[in-house]
Amino acid sequence: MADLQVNIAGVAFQNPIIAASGTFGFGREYGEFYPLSTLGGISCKGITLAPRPGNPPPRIAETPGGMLNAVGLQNPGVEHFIKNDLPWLKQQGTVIIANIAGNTPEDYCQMAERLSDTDVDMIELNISCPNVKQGGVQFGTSCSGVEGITAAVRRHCKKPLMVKLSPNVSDIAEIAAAAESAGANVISMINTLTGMRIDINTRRPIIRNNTGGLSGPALLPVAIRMVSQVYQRVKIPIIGMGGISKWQDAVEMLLAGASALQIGTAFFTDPYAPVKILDGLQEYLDKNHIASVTELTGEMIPWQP
Amino acid sequence: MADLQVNIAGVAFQNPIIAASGTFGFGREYGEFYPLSTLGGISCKGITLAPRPGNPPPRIAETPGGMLNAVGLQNPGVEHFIKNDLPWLKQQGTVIIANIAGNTPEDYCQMAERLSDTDVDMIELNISCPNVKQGGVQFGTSCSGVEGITAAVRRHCKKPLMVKLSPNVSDIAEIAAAAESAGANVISMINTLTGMRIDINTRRPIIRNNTGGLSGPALLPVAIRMVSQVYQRVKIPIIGMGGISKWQDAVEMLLAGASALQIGTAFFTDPYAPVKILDGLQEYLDKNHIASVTELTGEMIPWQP
Amino acid sequence: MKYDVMLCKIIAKKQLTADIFDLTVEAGELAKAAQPGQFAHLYVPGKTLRRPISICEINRAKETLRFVFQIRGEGTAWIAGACPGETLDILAPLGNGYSLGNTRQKAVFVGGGIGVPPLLEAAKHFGQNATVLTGFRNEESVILKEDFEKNGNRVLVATDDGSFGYHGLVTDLLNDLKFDVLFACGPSPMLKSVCKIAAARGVPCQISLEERMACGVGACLGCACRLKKDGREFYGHVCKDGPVFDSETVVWEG
Amino acid sequence: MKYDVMLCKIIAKKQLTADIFDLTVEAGELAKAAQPGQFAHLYVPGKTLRRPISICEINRAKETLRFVFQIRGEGTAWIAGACPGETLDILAPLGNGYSLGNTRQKAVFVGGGIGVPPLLEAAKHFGQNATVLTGFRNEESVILKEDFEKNGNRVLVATDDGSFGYHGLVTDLLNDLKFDVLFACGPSPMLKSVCKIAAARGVPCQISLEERMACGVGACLGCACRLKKDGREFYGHVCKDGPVFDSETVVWEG
Ligand SMILES: Cc1cc2nc3c(=O)[nH]c(=O)nc-3n(C[C@H](O)[C@H](O)[C@H](O)COP(=O)(O)OP(=O)(O)OC[C@H]3O[C@@H](n4cnc5c(N)ncnc54)[C@H](O)[C@@H]3O)c2cc1C
Ligand SMILES: Cc1cc2nc3c(=O)[nH]c(=O)nc-3n(C[C@H](O)[C@H](O)[C@H](O)COP(=O)(O)OP(=O)(O)OC[C@H]3O[C@@H](n4cnc5c(N)ncnc54)[C@H](O)[C@@H]3O)c2cc1C
Ligand SMILES: Cc1cc2nc3c(=O)[nH]c(=O)nc-3n(C[C@H](O)[C@H](O)[C@H](O)COP(=O)(O)O)c2cc1C
Ligand SMILES: Cc1cc2nc3c(=O)[nH]c(=O)nc-3n(C[C@H](O)[C@H](O)[C@H](O)COP(=O)(O)O)c2cc1C
Ligand code: FES
Ligand code: FES
Repeated sequence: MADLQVNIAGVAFQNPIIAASGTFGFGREYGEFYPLSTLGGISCKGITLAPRPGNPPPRIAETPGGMLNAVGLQNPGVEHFIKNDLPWLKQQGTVIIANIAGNTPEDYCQMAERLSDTDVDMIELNISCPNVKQGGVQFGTSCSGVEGITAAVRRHCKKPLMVKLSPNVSDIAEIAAAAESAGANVISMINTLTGMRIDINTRRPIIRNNTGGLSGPALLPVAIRMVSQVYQRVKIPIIGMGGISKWQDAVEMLLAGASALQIGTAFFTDPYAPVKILDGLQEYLDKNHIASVTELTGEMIPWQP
Repeated sequence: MADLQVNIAGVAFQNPIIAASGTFGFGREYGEFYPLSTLGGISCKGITLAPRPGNPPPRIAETPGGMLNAVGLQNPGVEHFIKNDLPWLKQQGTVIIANIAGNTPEDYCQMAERLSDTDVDMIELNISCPNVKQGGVQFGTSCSGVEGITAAVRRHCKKPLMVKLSPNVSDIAEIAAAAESAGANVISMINTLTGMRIDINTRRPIIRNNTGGLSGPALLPVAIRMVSQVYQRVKIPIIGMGGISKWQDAVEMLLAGASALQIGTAFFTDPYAPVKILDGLQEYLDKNHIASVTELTGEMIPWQP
Repeated sequence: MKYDVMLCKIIAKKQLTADIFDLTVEAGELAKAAQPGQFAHLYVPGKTLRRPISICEINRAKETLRFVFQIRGEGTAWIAGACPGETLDILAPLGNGYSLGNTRQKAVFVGGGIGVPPLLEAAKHFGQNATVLTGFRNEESVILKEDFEKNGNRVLVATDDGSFGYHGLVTDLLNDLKFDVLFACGPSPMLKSVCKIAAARGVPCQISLEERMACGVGACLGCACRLKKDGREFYGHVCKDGPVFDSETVVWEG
Repeated sequence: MKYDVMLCKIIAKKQLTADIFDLTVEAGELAKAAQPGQFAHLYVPGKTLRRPISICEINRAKETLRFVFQIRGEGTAWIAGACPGETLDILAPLGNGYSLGNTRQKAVFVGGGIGVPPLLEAAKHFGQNATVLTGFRNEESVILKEDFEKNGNRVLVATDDGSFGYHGLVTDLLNDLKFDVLFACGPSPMLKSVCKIAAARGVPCQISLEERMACGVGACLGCACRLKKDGREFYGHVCKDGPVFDSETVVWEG
């Protein structure tokens, strides 16, 4: 049997399938379907320094092959997470990643510092949330923004630091290079692409926030392209995501350059998606006599012009 | 019966449904299904100064809810178009838009000048093709690039000038504003979003060009969002496109801010798509006692924060 | 098991009105675990999001669930096209249903349109102690009257155009009734007015809400609804905290 | 009518091998207009792109078309799941088929695997003047032998593992034959080798190509293939200029 383990920035994952932030809460709900140790890791719902109420409803709209969301980072705050969720999560036998967002660089630094003294395995810097007024994506769409915040957080963070990129940019490789040069250990990508749907009867945007973030299968080709671009540019590992719903998509994302994967929207369509993806991945590796999943990363063979 | 006519930059369209460039050739193939006068207009396959062979195959890949293409502007050149296609097209009873692309600003200017002496009704500046090495999207992703080329072509162009925008940018409203200030009469948007698919057996990108442009329903929410952003920024009319496949999508795009629409990929799924969209639009207007399709443009009611 | 995904065979299908369908599926453990007022999340091929549909009836012995739903778009149209013998991919039972409390109390159920089906299973438990008030657009859209009557419930119908039963709002029918507890499901204006009446009469009232959903289990925080507790307002979630809420906890917009 | 879209009722369905299916549909005008070697573009619900499938047999009197296809992915799997009585949304007939020329000439047809079905209708016209060479992986994957024989064609089969007929490449079978004209369809290496043999023997040869398609009618320029004419190379299009090409016009990569 092929080896599914991956090691990313010194953190050992039993397999490369990680729950994507915001789609899996703090794990309890999907823990009803299978032990959370089934997963390589969990990126927890994005947390902020103070609790946040989130955006008014509706927060969800369906789109062809995908969906929009504008949850707006509803969360109980970092202290509540550390006290009420982290201890339970750490008992589940999987890697725990804290996904953090802030209004100011200081917020990010303060949270990174606080979380450095806890049991979390990794910190994911969410500078790509399109659904909040302040912070979020504003830090993530310019090289200087990304470099500044990454460098600042780096100084306060004792855990491996992952920076999560937004696809709402002209040149994502440049942004990734900025994160790398500022000390990021891992890139995670992609967050959602900003979109809108309108109710043709009420003439109102379906989402109360007017716009929301596009996720799901529709996003896959954009994510694959961007991961491939970034893989060619940076040396640090990439955790790839965006529209993965089948094991074939997972293989594609690995070939494009990802060392591990996150899946999000796929949980909504089928809570058992990670189990099916892992089974398919295992079978694919065994059938093709590939000893370790790590042998797939970046093994796409580009066409020469 | 509600009035479907629209007038854009002085050009009268009998209805707002226009065939999108590159998906409809020079009209002959789809003319087998229905008279081309069924359509409000036709944006012809992108043409260049000299004939272009296009990219090697495969040029097409399917994606969830959409497709990638990298045709690479295969076309017989502007002179061939003027001599062999335009005369026939002008007899079809619909508005004819020439879509032009070039390697250099001079190419664009020369073509605009040449076409100004012909019967084409409008010129669409394609500065957003992601599938060619030179020209194309390189002019379309920075404000200075868009402003420069639009202003240059404006000086050589006696026809209404439409500038077609790329979605592969951080802030599309800014780009649209640059086109407007440089003298564009119309904005058309959006072109395709760059994407990639990989064949997991051969490990090769499915598209020979490695990347291709994403079109089809998957793109719709991104297109709606971008049209809405641009509508709030510029005063010139917008021709909206990107993933429209049903009359409901058409209504949504109009409400977001479009004055007319282009449909592309929908032809591939169903050659009769424009007929069905027009029927649905007519029925929607009549049922809601809306006298003219122009009354929909930009009538979305955004939620106040 | 709290909830799970199961491929459920359709064993009966009926069309109730022009656009309302009635499906019964074999649901094994899901049926055994289900409570009145809970809902199921139905997979539709090709759609990213499942469709939430309330459980209309539960048969624990036969291990079946019944759903009554209206065609509103592509998803519900696809479900309506499914035939007996085929299977549906169902995630259930989800959310918190109605807390029935003492079923010897006088209960009134108020349902509007497609809000009527979610009340059936709960009303069953009250038998003759339940009066069911249902409101519809017109005679053609009246549904489930006999089903409630089979439970021993007393049923009063109101229609907007007077073509069947009382001519007017279903909530008008509350005026002449005495009751200990209220249960309601239907369009927002109706629910709002039911809550007002309940508050005025000091009667406990439970209402079932709808919101656009993604996960259906409480993980994505997508299905927010404004709630209040101890004077503090916050966003709860229809799929996990509801879909049934105590009327006092709900904050109405506008 | 050159081509059109039609909802075609499936009137017969057979499974030929583990993954190859055989469908016959009522196709009215489309069947009447169809020529051997042309193809149809089949709509698959939820998919943006249609699936190109060659026309295997044409019955002008009954106005039916027959398709034989292999499950390769989600699209063909869906088509394989369609049942008699159901309809398929078909755009046809498309492209240029085989130019049969004088059907009293000695013709040899060479087909590899799922490249065999597109030859059936053309071979029919040659009756006893046609020798059909078909190559398969093994005995289990042999298809359409009796169908060709019913046309009066002489059929020779080769298998990769020797489990049926000749043990080896189907193209080896050409060595012992004399013929005036060649028709072929199958995987690229086979076609390449057929073209070589045709050139060496100075025999006209027509081959059917595949390429990923979008429109299917020649409008999108998606299905490019490298061609040469008068010494000049250019990109032609499989859907409009083909799928059948004179072997001399095709440029092989590598
Ligand atoms: C807890 C709950 C219980 C429900 N019970 C029933 C029931 O018993 N019978 C019944 O007929 N309907 C019920 N509904 C409403 C039903 O979910 C929608 O009518 C259905 O989702 C529409 O899907 P569609 O694809 O047909 O429509 P579309 O408009 O095409 O759907 C597009 C998207 O919007 C969502 N959506 C649209 N309308 C609603 C809505 N009213 N509520 C939530 N999401 C919506 C869909 O789920 C989908 O994600 C319930 C909704 C909720 C939240
Ligand atoms: C002119 C022509 C005639 C054909 N005739 C037959 C036939 O008679 N019988 C038969 O079994 N097959 C035939 N094929 C191949 C058939 O079109 C593919 O097997 C089918 O499109 C695969 O679709 P899928 O969804 O099952 O696979 P997927 O791999 O999921 O398809 C993904 C995308 O790739 C395209 N694609 C994948 N493989 C091919 C291919 N080989 N050629 C073209 N597009 C492809 C699909 O159309 C779709 O757009 C023909 C192809 C062409 C071009
Ligand atoms: C409902 C929802 C909530 C999300 N919340 C967060 C979040 O809090 N932090 C974050 O970094 N990403 C968030 N995301 C983005 C996802 O983590 C992921 O980047 C995106 O959904 C693309 O992956 P997918 O297509 O597999 O869902 C959210 C996505 C969804 C659908
Ligand atoms: C096969 C193909 C070829 C295209 N060629 C061109 C082109 O030559 N010039 C251009 O401006 N846009 C071209 N486009 C982009 C379309 O005009 C349109 O902007 C895009 O497809 C989005 O619309 P849709 O989703 O309705 O297809 C092409 C698109 C496709 C699918
Ligand atoms: S739908 Fe995900 S929390 Fe309710
Ligand atoms: S598929 Fe469009 S030109 Fe052939």
